[in-house]
Amino acid sequence: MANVDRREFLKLVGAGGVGAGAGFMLAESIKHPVEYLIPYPVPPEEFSPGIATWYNSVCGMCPAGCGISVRTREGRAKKIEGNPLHPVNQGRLCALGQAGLQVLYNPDRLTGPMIQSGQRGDDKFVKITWEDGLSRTAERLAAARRDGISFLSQGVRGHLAELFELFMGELGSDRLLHYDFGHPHALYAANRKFFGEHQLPYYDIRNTRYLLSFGADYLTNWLSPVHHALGFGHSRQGNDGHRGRFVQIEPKMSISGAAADEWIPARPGTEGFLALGIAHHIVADGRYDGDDAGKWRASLADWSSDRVAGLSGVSEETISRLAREFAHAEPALAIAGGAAANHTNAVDTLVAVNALNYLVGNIGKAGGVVFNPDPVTGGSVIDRQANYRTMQNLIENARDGNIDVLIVNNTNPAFTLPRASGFREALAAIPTIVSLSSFMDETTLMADVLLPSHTYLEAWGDDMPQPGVGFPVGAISQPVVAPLYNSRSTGDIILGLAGKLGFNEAIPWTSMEDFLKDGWRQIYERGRPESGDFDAFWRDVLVSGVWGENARRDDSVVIAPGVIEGLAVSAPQFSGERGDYPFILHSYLSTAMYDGRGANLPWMQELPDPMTSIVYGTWVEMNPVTAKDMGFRDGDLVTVTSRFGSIEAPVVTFPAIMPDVVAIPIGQGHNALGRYARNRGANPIEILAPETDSASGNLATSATRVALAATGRRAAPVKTGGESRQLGRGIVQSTGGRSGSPGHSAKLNSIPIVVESA
Amino acid sequence: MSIWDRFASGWREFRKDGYYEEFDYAWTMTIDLDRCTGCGACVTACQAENNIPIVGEEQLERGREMQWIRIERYWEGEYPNAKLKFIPMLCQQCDAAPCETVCPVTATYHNQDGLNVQVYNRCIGTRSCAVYCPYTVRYFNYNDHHWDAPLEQQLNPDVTVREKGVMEKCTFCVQRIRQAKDHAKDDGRRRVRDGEVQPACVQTCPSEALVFGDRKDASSRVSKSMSDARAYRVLDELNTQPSVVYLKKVDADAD
Amino acid sequence: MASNALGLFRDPDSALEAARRLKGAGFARPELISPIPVHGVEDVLGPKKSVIRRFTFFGGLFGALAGFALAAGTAVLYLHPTGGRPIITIPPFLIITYEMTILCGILATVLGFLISARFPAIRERVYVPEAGVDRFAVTVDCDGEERFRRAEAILREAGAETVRSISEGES
Amino acid sequence: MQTEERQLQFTDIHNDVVRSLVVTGRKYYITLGCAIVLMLACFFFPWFYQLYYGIGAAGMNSPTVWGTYLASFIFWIGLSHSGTLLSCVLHITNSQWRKAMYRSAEAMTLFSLMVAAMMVMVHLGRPWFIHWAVPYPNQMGLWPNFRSPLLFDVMAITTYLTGSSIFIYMGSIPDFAAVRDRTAGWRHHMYVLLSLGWRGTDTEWHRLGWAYTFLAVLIIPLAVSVHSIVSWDFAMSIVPGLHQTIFAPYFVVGAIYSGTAGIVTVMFVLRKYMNFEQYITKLHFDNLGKLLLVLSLLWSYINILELFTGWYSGTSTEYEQLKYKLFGFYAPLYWEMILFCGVAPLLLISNKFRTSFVPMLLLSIAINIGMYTERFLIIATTLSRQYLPESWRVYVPSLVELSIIVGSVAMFVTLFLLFVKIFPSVSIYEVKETMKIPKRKGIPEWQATH
Repeated sequence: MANVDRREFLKLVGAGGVGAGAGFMLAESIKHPVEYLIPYPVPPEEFSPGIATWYNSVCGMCPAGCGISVRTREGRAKKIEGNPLHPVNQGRLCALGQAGLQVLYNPDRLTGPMIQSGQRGDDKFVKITWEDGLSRTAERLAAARRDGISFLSQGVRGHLAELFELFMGELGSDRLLHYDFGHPHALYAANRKFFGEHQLPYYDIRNTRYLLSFGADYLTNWLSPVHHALGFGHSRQGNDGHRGRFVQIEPKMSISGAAADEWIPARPGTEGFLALGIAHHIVADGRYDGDDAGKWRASLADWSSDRVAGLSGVSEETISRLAREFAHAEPALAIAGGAAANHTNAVDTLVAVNALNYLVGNIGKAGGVVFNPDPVTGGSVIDRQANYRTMQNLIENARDGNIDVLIVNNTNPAFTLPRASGFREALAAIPTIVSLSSFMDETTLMADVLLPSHTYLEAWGDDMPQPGVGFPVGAISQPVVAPLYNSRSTGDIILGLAGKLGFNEAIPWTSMEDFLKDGWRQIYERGRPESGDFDAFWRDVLVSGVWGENARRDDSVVIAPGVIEGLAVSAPQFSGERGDYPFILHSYLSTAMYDGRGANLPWMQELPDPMTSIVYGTWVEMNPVTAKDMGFRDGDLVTVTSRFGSIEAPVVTFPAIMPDVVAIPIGQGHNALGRYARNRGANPIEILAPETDSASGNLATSATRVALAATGRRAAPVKTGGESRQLGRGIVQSTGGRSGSPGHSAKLNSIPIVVESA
Repeated sequence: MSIWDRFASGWREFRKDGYYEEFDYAWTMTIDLDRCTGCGACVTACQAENNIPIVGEEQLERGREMQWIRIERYWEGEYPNAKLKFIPMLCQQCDAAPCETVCPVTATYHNQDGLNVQVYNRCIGTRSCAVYCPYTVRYFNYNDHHWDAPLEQQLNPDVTVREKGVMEKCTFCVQRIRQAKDHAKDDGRRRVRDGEVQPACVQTCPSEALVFGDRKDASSRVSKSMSDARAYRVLDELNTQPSVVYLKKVDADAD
Repeated sequence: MASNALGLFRDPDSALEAARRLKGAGFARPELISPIPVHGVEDVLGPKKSVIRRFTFFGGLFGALAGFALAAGTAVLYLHPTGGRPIITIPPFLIITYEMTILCGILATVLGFLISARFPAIRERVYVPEAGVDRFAVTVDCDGEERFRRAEAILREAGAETVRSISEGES
Repeated sequence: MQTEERQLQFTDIHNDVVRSLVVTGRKYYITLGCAIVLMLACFFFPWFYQLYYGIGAAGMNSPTVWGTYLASFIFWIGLSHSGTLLSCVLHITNSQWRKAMYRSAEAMTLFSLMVAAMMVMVHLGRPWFIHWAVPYPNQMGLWPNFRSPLLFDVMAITTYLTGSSIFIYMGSIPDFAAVRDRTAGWRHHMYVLLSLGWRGTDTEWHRLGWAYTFLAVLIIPLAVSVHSIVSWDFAMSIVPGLHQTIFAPYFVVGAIYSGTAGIVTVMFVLRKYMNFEQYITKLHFDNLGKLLLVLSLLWSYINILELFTGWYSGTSTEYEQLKYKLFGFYAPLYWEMILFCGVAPLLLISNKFRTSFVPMLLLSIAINIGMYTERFLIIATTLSRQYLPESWRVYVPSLVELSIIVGSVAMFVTLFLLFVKIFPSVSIYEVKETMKIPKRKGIPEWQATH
């Protein structure tokens, strides 16, 4: 029950066929756009000055993998919009995605290969040629021990991931890691544990009537925000007759919490108990009548709501009401993420939440949990995803001098790993660090060789969104403008290195484009081609920007053995004594900057935080009452101290946060990454305790206790908003209960996917 | 046609109130507050489409933000029953716009699409329109803005870059409307098809809270959603007759 | 060449007295030159009608019409619908009309003054600087020696300190 | 009617005034120099900087897009008000005590109007296009918007400027003539031109009298309309706190109030530094004092009324507005205004106070400070509390703004100093009229009756 059903979707793909040749003709049209206002003395025929050309591609700003259509004029990218044909975002796009243009045109991009000329970290580099850079790197690689080579990449999927596999395979090292701060390790682990599922399922928010979200900020950064927002909108007003109900359980109100009908603060880390409590109710009330009901009743016996109420601080009535509503509503869906998935008991919690879904029988149903088939390619990436434990392992190896060469690709652990992990120190122990990053970020600052890669708008690539939308989807990302600088696409760099190292028989390709084409030829073949022409297929995929296949999973529910018996949630562990560190630190991915990658984009810096309207900078959200008790006023600069360090940020009183929780957005506090990001705000990750969730090895980012101390200074954050109360002026009006509004499910778009050409 | 004929015909025709309500289009936007999540995608989309300058921290600190569409947020209640409600605020394209009457040089007036247009080249910067606008959605260029190279390559060639001393505001992406009309003309159509044109904010809104269209066309989506029981206008009591219609947020637990 | 008899007096009454007598003696209208407006001139030399009021009135009238024409007329010629108001918007246009009325009224008054008082003076006329300070002068133009002596006599009799003969052209 | 210690003769006033024009002491040049330097340094330099940088040089923000520039504009317009207006009223009511002071009062009108016009230029975002506010045929197919209160301003102020300059000029023609006869060289030529060949014949006096009266009659309603229109710039908006019917009378009263205070100040200065002790006397201060007292009471009444309507409306917008004005960020300024314009003037009840010069001077200055504050508050408090609370923001004037305020005063002083050297700053012939007119023995003094 995905958002786009097969017929509709294939129709869309077909529709994309109009005006074939977008990416195809691109090869000729790639010129350097800077010299002339209309940079084509002899323009290629599909370019007519003054007429926009749209290219479909894939958004590279976050792991959601939305399809984008980029509007170009005279060879320059002007606007990014969602690709209406792409089932994930269906023409829509988030703020971060919009800002992709400022990644492309960022004034602080690395303009060509360089080598470290001074000490590491003091930002002294000299330009070299690609030839030079590649051969240097190749030498080091050749000289390195086989497993002394580590490749640390941002989470990539599709054929680029496969290329990495091949390359590392040839090098004979198994240290290929994909590292993303926000990667939902616990979620994967929980699903593996509960369903024995390798892939994440598709959470069908669109068709659900009741969403119970345990801390998952599904509208901002959880899995696939834009897709969820689409679903949210539709569930709210899209279905005639009834309106979906949304309940958010989290210690600090997130955007999803604000959007929800009900926001329930529960003690951090006790979400799992709550889930079990609700499950207990459902079973106890006999709402579940599966043949294994007995087993459930047994294992849930000691999670009576009074006990859970005591643990979680949520009243019994609320728990029982939630249980009733959840069981009543059909379909109902429970999801968990964010803080709930970042405690030391995360996996237990998520398993318990899965249990809820199981008990209301929404598995494989519309508006429930729909299993995804394996992605067409690059599925193995999931096992390569580095969690905190893996990184720790890498760090130890580095310290022990087992790592000779580290290749970093556009990921920034120096920023997204806690100080306590000792990553920066470990880097010092690595003889050679090669960075493929397009920006001078904290990690790249430590690198010896810089081989800057293209931004996603200049490079060839493809992407198979994970979690998918219930059926295999692939999208090709094509260059929409000529490369601005002397950079190369990651794929080409790898291929270049492979060439230098003489892996020619295993990796014969000379360009990422060829590699990609070969890869897609296989996809084309498995699709039992009607039209026997690959090039036509290739063009169509390029033009429509997306490819899909009607292969679905059967909806038979497989629940891993022993799960029901083993159902239990351990108490969350916190680093630091309550006495010394009275507050629990709730650090969350910022709306604008995600995990900090958006900090160098002026648009994102100036996008007011929706909840506080703050721009530029970091702040500490506190409950007004607590702040009053501690004598803090808005704008007082305080030091937030954990056992592992301290940062400074101004206090912002926030009406919807638990009294013993302080929240700090992640994303600021860079000491590199260009003029817009540098020396601005503070980075809460730095002071996180290295607590992990034993079951998934995931960093328990919400498991740190902190203490607040006044500095006596004031540093009121810059806000765009003034008074935030309506004073009875009826600006935001609301109507009670059921509104008989005729919904309108929107499928329209204003983007002509037409290339003005013959 | 002599000046006197013009005068005579003009006199006959234009003595009556609001005569220009008989214009070709009446572009309208509805904003479903029950769908709006406050994510801010519309804000960035607008910045990208309309060459809205990067103001910089120092200027923002002095209260000179430039966001033709902004997300206003209003808290209700206290912990633990605190509620946060978002409302996107943009130029309401009022039919009885206070800002229009006050401009001494007619730099802002009503065009034949029922749009409240701002003529940057004509503006002399009295800023009175901003004072008269009850929605405070007019933004003034307090200084010349610049883009660090090569950021300026992103600038939309269909939209001007405003100089210092000029007032600016949301235009409903008039450049897109023009384009759509040209397309329609090329296809030999008299009118623009519903949904053929969307402002950047509407186009990108992830939860599809924004709907745009011509309310003169009764079958258009915007007309339908205007007829929704939840439809209301902000500060309606001022009788500015906005072309932006909001749909009330649904408070599920109230009635 | 016409010559004038001019008598200087210390006080306005004597001057008026002199003027009255001159008039009685059949001299063409004598002229009184004084540092301040002397009251009661009318009863001596007969009332004066001023045309200025007409200037003011018609000027104002013209201004009113012109003002409304300016506002309403051009509003129709240059169509700039604003704020849902009708193109011919009476109340604000009345304000324009009002201002224009006064403006033209003032200008017309000035014009009237200049014309009726024959300003600015092109050719030089009979004048004595003392009359600008604290003396009151009475002039009457008299052609011929004998008529001058007659006037002089009357002036002296009325108490003139000095009597001069001034011919137009010097001053 | 003036100090009795010595019988003044026509020649005295004559000589005094002429001396005030031709004999120029060192003190004068020093003052003038300082004024000009101050004007250049504090007005033109910051202004040129602002032209280069943009209005951002000032402290305004969104939504408080108006600031001290407009406040100064209203202030100067207001100051311009009692000059000509007062002089006209007194001329028509034919009161004697006016005659010694009205010339300089009118001059005040003229120059404060000029400064006000400058403030408009400073206020504009793109002053180099100000001519677009003037209706002139053009190829752009564009035309000023006659529905705009700002354009009413343009019309009204143009008219007012024309009117009052003509009025002051026409009143001085006889004096120009008088001075003409006593000067030589370039001054002589200048006055020859200015006096249009005035002789002082009975006809000329008669015509002048009529024209002058007509002008007075025309200018009184004009002056009233001018400040009403200025008030409509605000009152015609729908901003809570501005959208009030009382605004027109409020502004007019305020204008005359500050203007009268201004006259007191100027009188004092003239009296002291141009040695017009005999002509500008206690009497003038006494009468002006009475006038001030009445005006201050009127002013206070309207203020109370304003608060009341705000409170009585009961709407959130007006109510917040009110609270903000009384207790908000700008509250200290508000109370300062009340003190200076509402409370302090009550001293004028005592004759002794009215007839003592220095206290009157101080009071008049205090009143004008208070009135400036009023104008500032009218803008700042309302605009920073608009309809949407989310857009609320406080506005603090920048250095540039403050310096331009100082500079504008300097500009006014400069103009005035130049004026006193060109125009007879005390009307010679009208003072003469008030003097004892030489009489012929045995004739009833029917002159004395007027």
